Amino acid sequence: MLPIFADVHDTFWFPKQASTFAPQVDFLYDVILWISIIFFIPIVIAMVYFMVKYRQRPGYKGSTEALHNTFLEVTWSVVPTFVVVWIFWEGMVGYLRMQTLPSDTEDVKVTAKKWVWSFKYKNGAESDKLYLQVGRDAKMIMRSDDVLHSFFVPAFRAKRDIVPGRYNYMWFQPTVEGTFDLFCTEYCGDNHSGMITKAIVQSEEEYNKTLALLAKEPDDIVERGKWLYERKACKGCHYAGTEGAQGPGPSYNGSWGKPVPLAGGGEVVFDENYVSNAILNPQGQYRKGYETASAMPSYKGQLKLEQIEAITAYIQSLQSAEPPKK
Amino acid sequence: MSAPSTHADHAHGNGNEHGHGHSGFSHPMPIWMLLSVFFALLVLTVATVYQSTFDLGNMEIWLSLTIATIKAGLVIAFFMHLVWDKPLNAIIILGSLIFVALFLGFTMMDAEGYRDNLIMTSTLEQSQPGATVVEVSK
Amino acid sequence: MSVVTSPVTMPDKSQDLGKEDNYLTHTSGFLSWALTLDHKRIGLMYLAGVLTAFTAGGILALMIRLHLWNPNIDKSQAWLTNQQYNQVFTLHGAIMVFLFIIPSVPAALGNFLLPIMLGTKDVAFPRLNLGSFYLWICGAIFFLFSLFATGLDTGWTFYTPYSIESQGPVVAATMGVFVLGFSSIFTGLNFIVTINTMRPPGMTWFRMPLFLWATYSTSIIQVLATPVLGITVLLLAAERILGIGIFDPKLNGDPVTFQHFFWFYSHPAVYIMILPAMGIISELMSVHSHKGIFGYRMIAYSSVAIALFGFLVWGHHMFTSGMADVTTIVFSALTFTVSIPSAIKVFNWIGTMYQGTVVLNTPMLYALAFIFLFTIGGLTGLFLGALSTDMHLHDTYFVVAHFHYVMMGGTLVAFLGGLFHWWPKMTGKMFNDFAGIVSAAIVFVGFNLTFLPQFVLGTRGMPRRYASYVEEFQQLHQLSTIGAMMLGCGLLVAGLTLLHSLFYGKKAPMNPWGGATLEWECQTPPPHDNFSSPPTVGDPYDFSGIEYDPKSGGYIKKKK
Amino acid sequence: MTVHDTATAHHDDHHEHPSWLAHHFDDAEQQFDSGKLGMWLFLVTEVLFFSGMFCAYALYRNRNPEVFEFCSQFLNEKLGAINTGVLLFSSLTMAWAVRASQLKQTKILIGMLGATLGCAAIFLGVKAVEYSHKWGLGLLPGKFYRSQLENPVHVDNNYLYNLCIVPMVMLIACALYYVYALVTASKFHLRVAGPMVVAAACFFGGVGLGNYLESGEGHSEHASSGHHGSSEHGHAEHADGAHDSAGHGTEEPAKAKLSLVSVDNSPIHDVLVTPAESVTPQSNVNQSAMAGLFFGIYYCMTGVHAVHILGGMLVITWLIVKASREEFHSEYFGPVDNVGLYWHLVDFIWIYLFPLLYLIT
Repeated sequence: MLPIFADVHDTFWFPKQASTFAPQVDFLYDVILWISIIFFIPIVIAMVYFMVKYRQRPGYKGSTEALHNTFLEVTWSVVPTFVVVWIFWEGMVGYLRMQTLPSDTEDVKVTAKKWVWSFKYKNGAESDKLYLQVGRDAKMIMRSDDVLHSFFVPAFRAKRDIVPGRYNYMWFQPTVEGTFDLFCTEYCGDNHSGMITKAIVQSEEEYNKTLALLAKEPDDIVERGKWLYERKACKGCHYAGTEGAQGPGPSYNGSWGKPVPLAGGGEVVFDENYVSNAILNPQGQYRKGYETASAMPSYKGQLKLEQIEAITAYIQSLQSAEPPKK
Repeated sequence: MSAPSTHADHAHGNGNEHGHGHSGFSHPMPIWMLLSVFFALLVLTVATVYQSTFDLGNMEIWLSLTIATIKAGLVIAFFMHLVWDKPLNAIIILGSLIFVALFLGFTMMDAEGYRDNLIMTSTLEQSQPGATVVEVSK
Repeated sequence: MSVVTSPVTMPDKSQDLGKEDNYLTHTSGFLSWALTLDHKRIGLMYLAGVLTAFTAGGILALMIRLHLWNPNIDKSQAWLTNQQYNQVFTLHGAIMVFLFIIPSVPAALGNFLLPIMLGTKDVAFPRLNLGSFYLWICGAIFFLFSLFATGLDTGWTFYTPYSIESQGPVVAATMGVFVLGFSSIFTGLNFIVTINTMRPPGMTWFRMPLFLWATYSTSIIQVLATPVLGITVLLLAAERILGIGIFDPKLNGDPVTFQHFFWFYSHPAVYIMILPAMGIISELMSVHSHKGIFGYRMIAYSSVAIALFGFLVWGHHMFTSGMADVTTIVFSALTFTVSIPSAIKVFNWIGTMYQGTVVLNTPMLYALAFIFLFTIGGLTGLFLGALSTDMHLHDTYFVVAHFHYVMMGGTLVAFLGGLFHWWPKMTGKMFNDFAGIVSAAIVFVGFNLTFLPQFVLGTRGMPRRYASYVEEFQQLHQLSTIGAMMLGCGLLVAGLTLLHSLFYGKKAPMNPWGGATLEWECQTPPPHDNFSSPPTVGDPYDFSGIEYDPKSGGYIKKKK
Repeated sequence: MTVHDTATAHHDDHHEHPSWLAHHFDDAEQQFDSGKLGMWLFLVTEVLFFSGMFCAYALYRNRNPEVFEFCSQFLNEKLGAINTGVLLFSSLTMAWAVRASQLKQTKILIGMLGATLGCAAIFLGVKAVEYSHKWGLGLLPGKFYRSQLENPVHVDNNYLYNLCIVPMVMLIACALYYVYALVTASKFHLRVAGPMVVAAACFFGGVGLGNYLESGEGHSEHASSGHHGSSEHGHAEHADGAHDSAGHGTEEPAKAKLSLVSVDNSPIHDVLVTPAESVTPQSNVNQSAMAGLFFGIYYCMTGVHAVHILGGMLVITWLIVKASREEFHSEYFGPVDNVGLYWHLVDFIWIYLFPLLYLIT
């Protein structure tokens, strides 16, 4: 009877319950919902009933006397007080459970950057999707490189802001294998709504396999370029797909080898030289039409020469595609 | 609060001929009182400067704040003649301090609570727009 | 200052149109309005201003809803770009909060009503009052500038560090907020002084209409909380111009501190918005039920209690921002304390109808809609106040729906109800009641259709401020958009009803609804000086002896 | 803010309204009470307004006490103390002015208001010296912070001259006004112009005083000063080339790499500095993310306070005009009283600012 909205399955009302927190949160949600209904229905009934019963009509004359009933007033002040005290208590207990870190956890370093997620695992692997092991407590060690972000997986009923200048922590234990949406819920600029990724919950065996795979840089130069593209926050601004999606920065597609106009006037050929300049020293290399985009950080010292070459190779591999229209 | 204002026939018919006659609400402060408050304030200022020359550790800030509060109290009570003012005005200004305390208290309490999570930036590149740095070796 | 020439003594029942002397016809010419010190004219100018702002904010809201008709995953198909969308929701929020809701009831209706209800000639500082109005205009100009300049995209909350590095005209917007803050402070200050020192003989605290209690409580918040907003936006501007570092993590500043500063004002500001609305409802419920208000003292005390408790709960906007656990828990506990006085008011309003004579006209229907919507808004607050559920619901559409139920379903609906209620007094014209009822019905249905689906969106995990969304949410979004269109139509009908009445409305009687507060003993529209002699103050909720008079079309007081 | 001296001498009420009583008030006392209550409420908003900055101060001092200790030594506590005295004295004259207005002693009233105005100008003059001195040293807020500690610094202080331009214009304007008053021999204009000339001149008195204390005296003492307040006068910055290694025992000048920093928004200041990394214990503190934050708070607090002083000077001038017309008497002194309250509040804020900023050891 109690769970009219929440369910272990993906219902119309709630996402799937996929962590140990979910049943607790949903339970409290349902209780509050019932309490609300129990208060709301009589209020509306009384309102409608009085509206009809005491409506102005010929031959009816209501009283004008101001009423005041101490017993009633005390009752409807005190009863809700007890109710909200209970709600507070339950909420606090649930919250403390979320805040108390278990001792043995799988740690993931989460870095949020405009508008990409990056997850680093114990073995040095790095990914832009969050991989988790089912039934194992996972701890997120989160920091932001620029502005406020917020980590939210609805199926886990878990959320925490990521504040620049400090570490924020959270933990949860996924209980169901599958793929779940991971949102950024704190407004972070142009592409805030694009800062979505997936939390993928896998069995122990699969999880370890994934991590091992992620830890290895691909051998093929184009593959490696793509691998870096996904990991070095290029993906947040520069799109590489063909579906016509556009980010704040120019797309990687097309125009390879052709001259492109610069924001400061003049043209430059879109070639290896330009790509490496634009990566190492983005200021002054902005393409025309992209001046207003939030400034791209310099990658000087963050990328090795051969890594830049790999990215260049990757960009080159995309040249056949038509450039999307801005 | 405005109880006295309701007696409508307040004598103020010829406003320009008041001279030294005081109506109910003007209370000129005696000069000796003004001067003595001022000298008390000066003495306290000297005291607060003097105490800063000793190394008192953590006590120092509390001591200087205490002296400042005494001074502020003197200013409020006498110069702003709150002691002779309507109680409402005193309640208002002192009440506001409660809200200040609330504001400071909660914010400080919270900042103290998450202090360990902070990442202090200890070295930053000192970039200043418009400044050119020329290195000169000695 | 030609406005303050000596008023003609009013003939008591002057019926000759055109020759009548009231505050509207007292003097004429543009300057007689622009430099007026008359609280009624200032109130009317505020009314025109806030309604314009509301229209602008409303159009932006419809743009948001239309944009969200599609998931917009494919950006080339989207109506607005992400940047445009961000600017639209920012300005929607900022305009609605700072230019509309905060000044709506206190500055527009309050200015008009407060001195009349109190039985005085004007507010204590008429020039300051005019000054607040011009500060409001000045703030509006700053906002207009933000609208037409490169585009403000920080969200109305100006959270750092995004607001430090955003390209938008943040400094102009913060200056706008600063100036509007002072407009609000001066209004509040004026009202407190007026109520404290200028009550006429017989007007004791407990003979004040509840609207005045609500306005008084609001004013306390305005005076105490708004300065903190002032310093916050000033520091933010300094942060952008000088890089002082207080809120900038790059300089070891702390963004969470900004949130504390901001919400220390902005949470009490929520009560600046809702308290006067509650005051209006108290008036409307009793007048249109022709019945003394149930539990006058409880309502009066609960207004003050809400105002004071409102200062203790700002942290509940920051439950997920990484506050310390202790603070989080304390704030959660305090949050629930506010729910009690609000609940008391709802029960009292319903109790007022009991055994009364309920007239279901436009203002009353808006008031009843308010109770329905506000109750939903209040109850959904419980989900957000409880910590563990808030972890899931924070910054989702659940929050969006919750505060729209309170701010819009609450304040806006009450404002409309109040506007219809006092419209005859303000303009001297009766509106078409049927059209008003139709508008109330459309607004009610449209509102629920817009925001009920958003609760579900929120529980399913749809985050706020998303220009594009996961496709599974589309149906609910479309439902919400349809509702928003309907809501827009309802508001249009309401607006047209009022406009129509200005030109074709019947002349309003002195007391069209049978109210017992002082404004109904005043001429319609009120004369320049409100009362030529101090009015006799009685019980504001004593409806005995007030009876309908078919001759004048209004109510008159029969001598007992 | 203050009660209206509304000139609307109309009324058809039962009793006569004198010109100084606004039409919507019943009597003088109601008007006075309203004005006063309004003023106290305004002061409440001021208190809360400043509380934001005090909150920031408390927060960051609590977080990085060493930064505050380090930076406080750059503030000249003598100048702070002098300014405290000046403001206290102005409070005295203001309170006296209120008394004079109640007793209708017009001459004393104008004198006291003029004295208050003059004190405010002295305060700002000293402040100008303090600010310009710090700007010259690169002790700027936040990201503009460029201080290079107690190394040989050559300050060519043009900022002070720039800051003096507006007061100079004011002084000339006031002097011209005074001449005009002399020529027309108008009692009213003379009464107004006199205090204004004195006040404008006081600004330069303040500048002179500040300069004397800042450069003349500090000079001989700072050579022996360490950093952590071990010495009485911790402001150990400017000096001429002779002092270069005196305050800095740990460093050998020969090893120092000197940089030439030129800031291009004003005539070039050549500041000889050492790179931050060669400075040992303070290197963490002496950077924009640390000391810059302190100076951010310092400039905000003192700057906003100075703006309040300016505002106060404006309203005091207005009072002088009204007083010269002999408008005040025992039934109508609200404006003086209320401006007085405001002025005391400005003093009140400074009473806290002084120990909190200047006297950290």
